[in-house]
Amino acid sequence: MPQMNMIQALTDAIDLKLRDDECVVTFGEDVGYFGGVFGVTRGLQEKHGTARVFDAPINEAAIIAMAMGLATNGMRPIAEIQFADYIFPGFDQILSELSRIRYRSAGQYTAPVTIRTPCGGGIYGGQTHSMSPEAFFTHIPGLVVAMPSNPYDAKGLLTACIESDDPALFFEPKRLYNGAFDGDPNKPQASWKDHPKGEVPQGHYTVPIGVADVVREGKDVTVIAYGTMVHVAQAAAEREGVDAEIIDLRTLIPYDIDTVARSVQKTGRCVILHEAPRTSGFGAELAAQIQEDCFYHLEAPIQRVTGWDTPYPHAHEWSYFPGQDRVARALKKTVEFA
Amino acid sequence: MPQMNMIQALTDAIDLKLRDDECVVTFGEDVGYFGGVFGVTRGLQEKHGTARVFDAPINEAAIIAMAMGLATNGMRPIAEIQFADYIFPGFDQILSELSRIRYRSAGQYTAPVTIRTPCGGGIYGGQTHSMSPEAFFTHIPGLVVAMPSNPYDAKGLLTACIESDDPALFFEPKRLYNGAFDGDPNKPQASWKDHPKGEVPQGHYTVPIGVADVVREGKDVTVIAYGTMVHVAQAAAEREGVDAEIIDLRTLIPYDIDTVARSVQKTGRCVILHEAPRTSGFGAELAAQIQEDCFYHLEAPIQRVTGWDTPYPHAHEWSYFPGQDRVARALKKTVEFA
Amino acid sequence: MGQAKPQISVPSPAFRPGDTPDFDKLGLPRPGDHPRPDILADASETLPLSFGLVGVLDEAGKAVGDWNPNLDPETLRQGLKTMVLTRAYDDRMLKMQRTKRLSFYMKCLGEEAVAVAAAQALADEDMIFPSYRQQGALLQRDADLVDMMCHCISNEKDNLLGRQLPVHYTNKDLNWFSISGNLGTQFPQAVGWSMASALKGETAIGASWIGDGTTAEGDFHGAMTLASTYNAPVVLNVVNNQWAISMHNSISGGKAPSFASKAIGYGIPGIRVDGNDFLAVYAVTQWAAERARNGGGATLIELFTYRGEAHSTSDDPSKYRSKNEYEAWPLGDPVERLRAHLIAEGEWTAEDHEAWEADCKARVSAAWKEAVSYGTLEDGPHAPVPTMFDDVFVEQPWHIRRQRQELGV
Amino acid sequence: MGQAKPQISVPSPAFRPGDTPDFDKLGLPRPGDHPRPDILADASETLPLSFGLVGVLDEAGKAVGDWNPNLDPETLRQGLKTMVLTRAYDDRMLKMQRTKRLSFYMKCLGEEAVAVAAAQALADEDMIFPSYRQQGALLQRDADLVDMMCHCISNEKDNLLGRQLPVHYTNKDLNWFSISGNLGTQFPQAVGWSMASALKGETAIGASWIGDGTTAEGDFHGAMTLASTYNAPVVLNVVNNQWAISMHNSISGGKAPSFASKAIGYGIPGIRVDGNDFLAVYAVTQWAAERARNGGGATLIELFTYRGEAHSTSDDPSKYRSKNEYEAWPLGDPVERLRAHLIAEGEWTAEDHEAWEADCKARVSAAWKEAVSYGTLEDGPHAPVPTMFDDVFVEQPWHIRRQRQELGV
Ligand SMILES: Cc1ncc(C[n+]2csc(CCOP(=O)(O)OP(=O)(O)O)c2C)c(N)n1
Ligand SMILES: Cc1ncc(C[n+]2csc(CCOP(=O)(O)OP(=O)(O)O)c2C)c(N)n1
Ligand SMILES: [Mg+2]
Ligand SMILES: [Mg+2]
Repeated sequence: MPQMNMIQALTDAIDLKLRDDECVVTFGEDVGYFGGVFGVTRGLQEKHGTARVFDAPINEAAIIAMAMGLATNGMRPIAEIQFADYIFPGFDQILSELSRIRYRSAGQYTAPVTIRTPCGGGIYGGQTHSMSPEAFFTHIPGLVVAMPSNPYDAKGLLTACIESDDPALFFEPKRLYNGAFDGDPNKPQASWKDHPKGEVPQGHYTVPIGVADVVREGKDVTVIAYGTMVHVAQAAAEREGVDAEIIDLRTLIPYDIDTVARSVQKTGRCVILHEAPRTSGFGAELAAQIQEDCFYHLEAPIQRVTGWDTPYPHAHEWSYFPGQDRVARALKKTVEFA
Repeated sequence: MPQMNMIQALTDAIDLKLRDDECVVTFGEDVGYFGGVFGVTRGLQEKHGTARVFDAPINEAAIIAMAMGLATNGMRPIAEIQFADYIFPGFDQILSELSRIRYRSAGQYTAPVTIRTPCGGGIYGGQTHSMSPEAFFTHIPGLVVAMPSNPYDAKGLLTACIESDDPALFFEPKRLYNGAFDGDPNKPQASWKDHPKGEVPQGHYTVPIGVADVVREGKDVTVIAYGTMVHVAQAAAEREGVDAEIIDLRTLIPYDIDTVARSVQKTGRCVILHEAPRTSGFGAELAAQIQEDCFYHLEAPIQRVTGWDTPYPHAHEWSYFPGQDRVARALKKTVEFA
Repeated sequence: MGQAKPQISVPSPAFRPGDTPDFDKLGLPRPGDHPRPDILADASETLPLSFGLVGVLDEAGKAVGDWNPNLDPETLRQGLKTMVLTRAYDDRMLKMQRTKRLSFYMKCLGEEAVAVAAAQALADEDMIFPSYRQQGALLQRDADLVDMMCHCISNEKDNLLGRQLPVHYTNKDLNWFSISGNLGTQFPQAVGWSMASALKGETAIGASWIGDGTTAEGDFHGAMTLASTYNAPVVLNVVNNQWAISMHNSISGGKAPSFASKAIGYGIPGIRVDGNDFLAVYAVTQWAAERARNGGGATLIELFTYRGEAHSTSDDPSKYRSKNEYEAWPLGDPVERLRAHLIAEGEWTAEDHEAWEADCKARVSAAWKEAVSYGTLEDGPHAPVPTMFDDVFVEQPWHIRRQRQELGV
Repeated sequence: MGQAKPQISVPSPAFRPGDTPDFDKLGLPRPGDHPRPDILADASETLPLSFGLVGVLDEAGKAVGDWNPNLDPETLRQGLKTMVLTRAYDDRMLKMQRTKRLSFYMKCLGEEAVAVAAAQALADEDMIFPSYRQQGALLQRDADLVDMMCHCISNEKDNLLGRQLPVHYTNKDLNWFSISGNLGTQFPQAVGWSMASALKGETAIGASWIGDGTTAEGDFHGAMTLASTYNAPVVLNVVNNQWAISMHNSISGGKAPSFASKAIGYGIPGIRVDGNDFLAVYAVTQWAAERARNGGGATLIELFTYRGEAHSTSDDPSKYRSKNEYEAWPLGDPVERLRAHLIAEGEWTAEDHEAWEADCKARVSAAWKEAVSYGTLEDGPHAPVPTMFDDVFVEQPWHIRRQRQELGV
């Protein structure tokens, strides 16, 4: 099976959809001739033409509105927002329009738009190239919200989002583009080459929306993570020798409550991880729902290990990023809680 | 002491600041000559002049950016966004700029801006005049977020926000402008006239940011609410004869964790109310933090009674709004949980 | 430079309550003055049109000049009839709102031509992305009165299942988009929609309307930028009815010589037209539609008119503008002007007009009776409560299903 | 209409990798062609300037025409020196980034005049709201090289406490605003800032810079609308360096005849100027500043130039544009052109220039040595970790204090 990094897996997913569905188009800032600042659409304009793959003016609201307009007229647009930090000029078009058009028109108009955007830290991007804004979108009814943690899921989940008739926010943890990252900045950059999830089947497949992946079975504590934090969780559990069950959520809305609740009811303990600031982050929703569904089983308070409630700093990146030490400490604390 | 409705109390607060602080200006759509679509700035342009109280173009991003520019040059602007539903074109200026300017400039520039905006349902406003978007702003580090539930608090809390050197989002539950509303649409519109919190002192006073108000003492369950839901909570508790301790949060960021935790540790049970959709609403943050701080004391899962995860409907307003029945049911369920 | 003084100013309208309006200073060009460029002319040729005012009907009610669309009488009669029907519909719905049968309403008095003539000049396949004030275009496309009313009173026959505020119509069968409460969002969407049409090799174009105040929104600039960059086949209309609720158009327009002139900086044709001149609105819309359909891209049209009534049922205009501005408006009334023209042409009589007015009243009353027979907002029946949870997603996910169960429906 | 076909198109630049650039088609007007309107002239008088190109330095290096600011040699020498220093600084910082001493860097090669001449024409009290490519203006205001470097390497002397990406300078002492990574947000903020200045009766004005690509953002329209409505004393600059990362300016500009012409639709003067002509940039900025200071309100200036290097250290321009475009650029190099002018005037010599270049190199090297002595991003020392939690709010609220404690600092 071919080995791909996450960028190649995403390119492959878009390439196949452009080939198989004439309604699919993709655009964004630097997406056309250049192929995107991270190269996710590289080569696609040459292959599929400027009418299918093109550059867009630097106006995120207009990019999303154009996507919605195209979608309500039969197209299936994939819009790239260059960095998740820059999606907010388009926030109103997402919240007031894209997420509601099916509802407010009672199904007469629908907008199957996929918005792809790189998110997350770990690249010294400072406060405007490191955000993880997923929580904002989980509070908007009508949006699918997904974030893969590896090339295999990236291709399958992006394909599922493109094919879904619901609008989808697809977050790409940019720190994982070229290799898995376990939160240790001192290690040399890993590669997806010899990683099992770097094995990406040729041709079409999907990873279903709403289904989590238990990446590590365990008895003592449930760890819920997505994106880069999945890898940090695995490394921290190994390091501490904690028998943790690690769930890669993959889809945030709608998330896989059955897998989550079953696991927490089994372990009785839960730690939630994300890069985003803690207050009103998606970890809050997970904790609130879990304490309700698993109240009888909980033997320790649910811990959240997250980014801090500050803008994402530059020099102090590794004091901000919820790395292995902080995750390990939370695991021990939770497992030992009595 | 003069009786005021919430509109008059807000007008009074702005009027006094305009009088006492020449750096204060206020503007927004229809705010000038007309005095705002809800009349909060009525009469103020005539009194203080067009240079202090003026209309603004219909561009919420520009209104907030103008406020930030004015503030970084020594002014203390109060910007009105006509409905909270329409704040999102300005979301980027709030999130990327207003909330971060102090941090990213290491304190060289600060923007003491207050953004006032009517929020909430109960007026048959449909999906674009009924939103309660407070949770979005609680996930943005650097913003004070406040919502009063009565005229007395409205004047004191708005004054505190204007005087604060932090940027503040001040949400005004429009259903409470003219009278308290306990969630029963069949009752005649109440008036603030004979309501104790309709007594508003003349002259300057503040309600401190970050301090909650225990509006009803009780032993059996803690109810955390803000805005309109404070009144619904009181009515529901009376109706069910539940000995509930009801906390009016008043400030969401930073919220009064001491009062909240003390109460929940006393009652061992907690119900959280808000009008906004449940998923990733502010109730999630409260529940997540409370289960952590009060784990040993909790005798029942924390319940959230909220708006549904749909756009705010028109005809089904009272099926959407978290009214007395739903609150009462949650209270009983929580108190009886064993 | 020491004594120099930067000064800011806040624009204010010429007249406020108490003033007697006098619009002579508007200095509007005479109808027939403007030449009509070729439909594929370079955008720069429209420079004079963007500062001027295209008109066809002169004071005497004659159709004059290059822009005369030379329409057959039947077409004009039909347009007049729709405008009169629109007015009758508005009157009735406003009354019903006053008696609390509607939660909210918005009239388009004085702006009927802006919507009706444009809809007539467009093809039925063209997608309309309206604001809340183009009900005339919906009626021009023969929307069913009862359906429109059922929406406005959110009863069990409301095609939007009671989800939307009154007047926020959606009607896909009539190629009418879903009206949003958020100003201006439809402008760039219309550009995207029209691009899809071109990409699919179809001939349908998009047309959108916003108000003068809404031009200040970022989405106006986004739409113009997209339309310019991609040469999108779309007609972008700005209805300058002088007011945005209580704000005069100078608050959003600032020192701009006109709203149409904003097109210049995008390399798009800009045309200002007398919005109360049915023939002129038809002619300019037709020009823009043909240009778009023939690969010429977008046009920005400013429809110069006046908002005859309150912004909506939520405001009282006597609080912020002088009483008889509408009467004093120099460009008259679109219905009266077309009526006079047809009568002058011998194609219509005062009796015809009265008869048609009576007919519209009757149809509207009958429709209302039928509409309320399917329920009202206050007393229902409404769409079944469980439908409140549908259409958020294609399939109801677990969390919404749980919430539905929590409500016990 | 059946056979009609709406067509969309996606603009593409004249040259891509492999092509030999030939800019004759630009058909630029000759320097000295344009008259200089009175500083309080009606905006409409600038119409030709918004489509044209103001220039002062001719091919022979002589200063010609109405717009010649007639500056004394010392001022010009000083400007030239700052441009040379800016180039030396950029060169050094880029090298240091290549050796991983910086996480990121952005040069302004070819655009030095745009920033330096403007800063010279403005008063020191005027607030600069820059993009990330006006380091020349910061140096023109005598910013300390070591301080600038300490920010770029986030060491313990970084005045931003390691919070910001390199080149995102803030310097209130020099009336230099805080640079945001978010494009265009500073444009409307600058308008608000300048309004406050006027409201307080002060003479300081605001000046802001964005790029050609950024004009597409809604904030551009917001800024222009505010400036027009309130007659704000602000100078709004669009640096048209032809590229936005890999996108040619035709993606954001579409069919627009120029970026300056966007001013017309706001009733604001628009002037396009040769951005590589130091004297022209000075003259136009001075005109706009005087206009603003004397109550004339805002001006939109398009600075027509070329981005000589990569967008940033994150991209390789040979992947998307033809190699020798910069060499082929018809408007030359701002440093060379001012140097030639001063030499022609007998106010500067080749030796002076070499000596100054050597001097700048030496100063930059010395500054770098000192800067790294205060630490580097990689090895520290940085600002103390606890400062990461400061300045989110005036006072640290409980939840942030708890988080700081959780981190154990
Ligand atoms: C984004 C947004 N901001 C504010 C409003 C509130 N609002 C509704 S209509 C209106 C005035 C619009 O004026 P104009 O664009 O001139 O249209 P008109 O009503 O005159 O037809 C305003 C401010 C809104 N609906 N959406
Ligand atoms: C809101 C936003 N969208 C996208 C980006 C990513 N980005 C950074 S620079 C740039 C290109 C800007 O081009 P231009 O405005 O021409 O300025 P130049 O770099 O040429 O000086 C882009 C797209 C951003 N920083 N902010
Ligand atoms: Mg209007
Ligand atoms: Mg550029």
